[in-house]
Amino acid sequence: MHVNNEMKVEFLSKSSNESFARVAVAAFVSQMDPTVEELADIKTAVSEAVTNSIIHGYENTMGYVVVTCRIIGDTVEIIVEDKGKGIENIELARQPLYTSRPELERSGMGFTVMETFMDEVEVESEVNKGTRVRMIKKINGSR
Amino acid sequence: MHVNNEMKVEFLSKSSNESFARVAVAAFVSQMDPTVEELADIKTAVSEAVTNSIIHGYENTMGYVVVTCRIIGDTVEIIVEDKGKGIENIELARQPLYTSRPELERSGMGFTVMETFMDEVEVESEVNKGTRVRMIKKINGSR
Amino acid sequence: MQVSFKTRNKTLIAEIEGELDHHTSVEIKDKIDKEINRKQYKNLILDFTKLTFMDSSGVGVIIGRYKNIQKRNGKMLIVNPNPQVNRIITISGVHKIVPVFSDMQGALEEI
Amino acid sequence: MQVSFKTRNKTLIAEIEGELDHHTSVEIKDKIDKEINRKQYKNLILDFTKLTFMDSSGVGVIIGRYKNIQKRNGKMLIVNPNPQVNRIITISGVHKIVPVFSDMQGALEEI
Ligand SMILES: Nc1ncnc2c1ncn2[C@@H]1O[C@H](COP(=O)(O)OP(=O)(O)O)[C@@H](O)[C@H]1O
Ligand SMILES: Nc1ncnc2c1ncn2[C@@H]1O[C@H](COP(=O)(O)OP(=O)(O)O)[C@@H](O)[C@H]1O
Repeated sequence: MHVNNEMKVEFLSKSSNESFARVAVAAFVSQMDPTVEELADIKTAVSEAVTNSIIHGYENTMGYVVVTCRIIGDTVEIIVEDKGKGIENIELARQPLYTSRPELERSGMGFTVMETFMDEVEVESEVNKGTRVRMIKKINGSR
Repeated sequence: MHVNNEMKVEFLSKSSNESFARVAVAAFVSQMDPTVEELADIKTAVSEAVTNSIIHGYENTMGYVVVTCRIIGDTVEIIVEDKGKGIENIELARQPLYTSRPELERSGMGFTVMETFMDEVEVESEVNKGTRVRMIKKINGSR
Repeated sequence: MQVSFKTRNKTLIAEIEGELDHHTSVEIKDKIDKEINRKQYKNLILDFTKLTFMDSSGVGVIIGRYKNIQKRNGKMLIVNPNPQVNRIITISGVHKIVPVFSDMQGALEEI
Repeated sequence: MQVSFKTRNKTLIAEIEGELDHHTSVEIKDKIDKEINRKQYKNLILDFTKLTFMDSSGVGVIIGRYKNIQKRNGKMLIVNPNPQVNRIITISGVHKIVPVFSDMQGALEEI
């Protein structure tokens, strides 16, 4: 498959970077002429994955979150990675309403939102090594 | 010096990524509460440096441009790097109106704009290795 | 992000402006909880007219406030979410426990 | 980015909307040059009212058009740049050869 364009953004696991990550991905994807709704879907899914790396992956420690974005034809691929504590049971983690941090008022809906707003969501994780979420969405755009 | 926040964005040397680079840096710097003018200065300086890497560094070939952004107290440091053809005579290149590509209607004002809009501009370059432009600006903000 | 308050008898109306994500949720929760405790309001209306973005962190904020209001035997309603926010509310099932109104008038009549 | 044209006798008015950087400059130059050649306009007014951003690539675009207009013994003017754009125009000395007007009326009277 031919990659038409690619970017990678790396940032500290600070919660103030959640909005930065959304804007960066949206600015990059906007060259595909997405609809307002498609762009909102992508921003939301990115927000979920990046927030998870910050809260669950690194908990209260500092580390880097890496977001890679590739445009391949009319499809966008977004990969969110951290080198945080990892997920023991991915199947359980992906279940709606499951959260390991109810005391933080997490809703356990992050993966469900990603799955609803993107066409494909793949999760790879290893305990104490980190987590990699790969999401794909076809952009039909307004044309 | 303590780094308060840091991000790095890497992208293909496509001219459509010039606006992406400006938006990404602006989104990151906006957490410092800059004035409209300070933000415009930074966007313009980033645009100049990134455009140079794309046109002069990589000419018509594909490569990666890397933009690093650090917030250190009330100061922002921005580094734009390429692994392109490099600059033979940096002093000459920095002179107002000097351009090696007049046929592309370049004005030779890129470095002058960076120097005017940022507090410090440092250029390191090696022929056939690449170029690194480091820019610093103090943000007074609207507070 | 900004939270501003209006009141109507025992009802607190919290208008949230900007984006509701994990980063801003901490301050939003804190402000709303303080205001409710300060004047012992019974009901809560979240006015989302000026909310431009929300992710699932917002669901946690809504459910958390809902639990507090339930303890007071009060009612909680959401007013005027934009389409992106509304989809999060629908996907998460929040709308089944916290009814959504398209305008403030309707919400105030319900309370 | 978008370029739209209006005319006034031998004067072409080009309104540029959006951002003028290296990426968009190619299309902007091309559109203006084609329009000038098509109807053999003598004068050119660049209306920057809707131009939100410009870097030094814009300076190249302005100087390049200025050279073409000079060959026709015409006049060239800039109208209503925003503060960011105006600083680029001033730093680069462009305002010394292409006068800047704050409104279209003044520019049309000058031509
Ligand atoms: N990047 C990550 N690193 C470690 N654990 C994660 C990561 N992402 C998700 N998880 C785990 O998966 C669970 C479910 O995630 P999610 O559906 O987004 O809900 P929530 O963030 O509300 O807890 C989290 O509670 C956490 O235990
Ligand atoms: N990243 C770079 N790689 C190689 N050469 C560069 C780079 N940046 C600048 N230069 C050289 O410096 C010259 C002056 O740059 P600048 O002042 O930005 O003007 P312009 O881009 O209009 O030519 C360029 O014409 C080019 O020869």
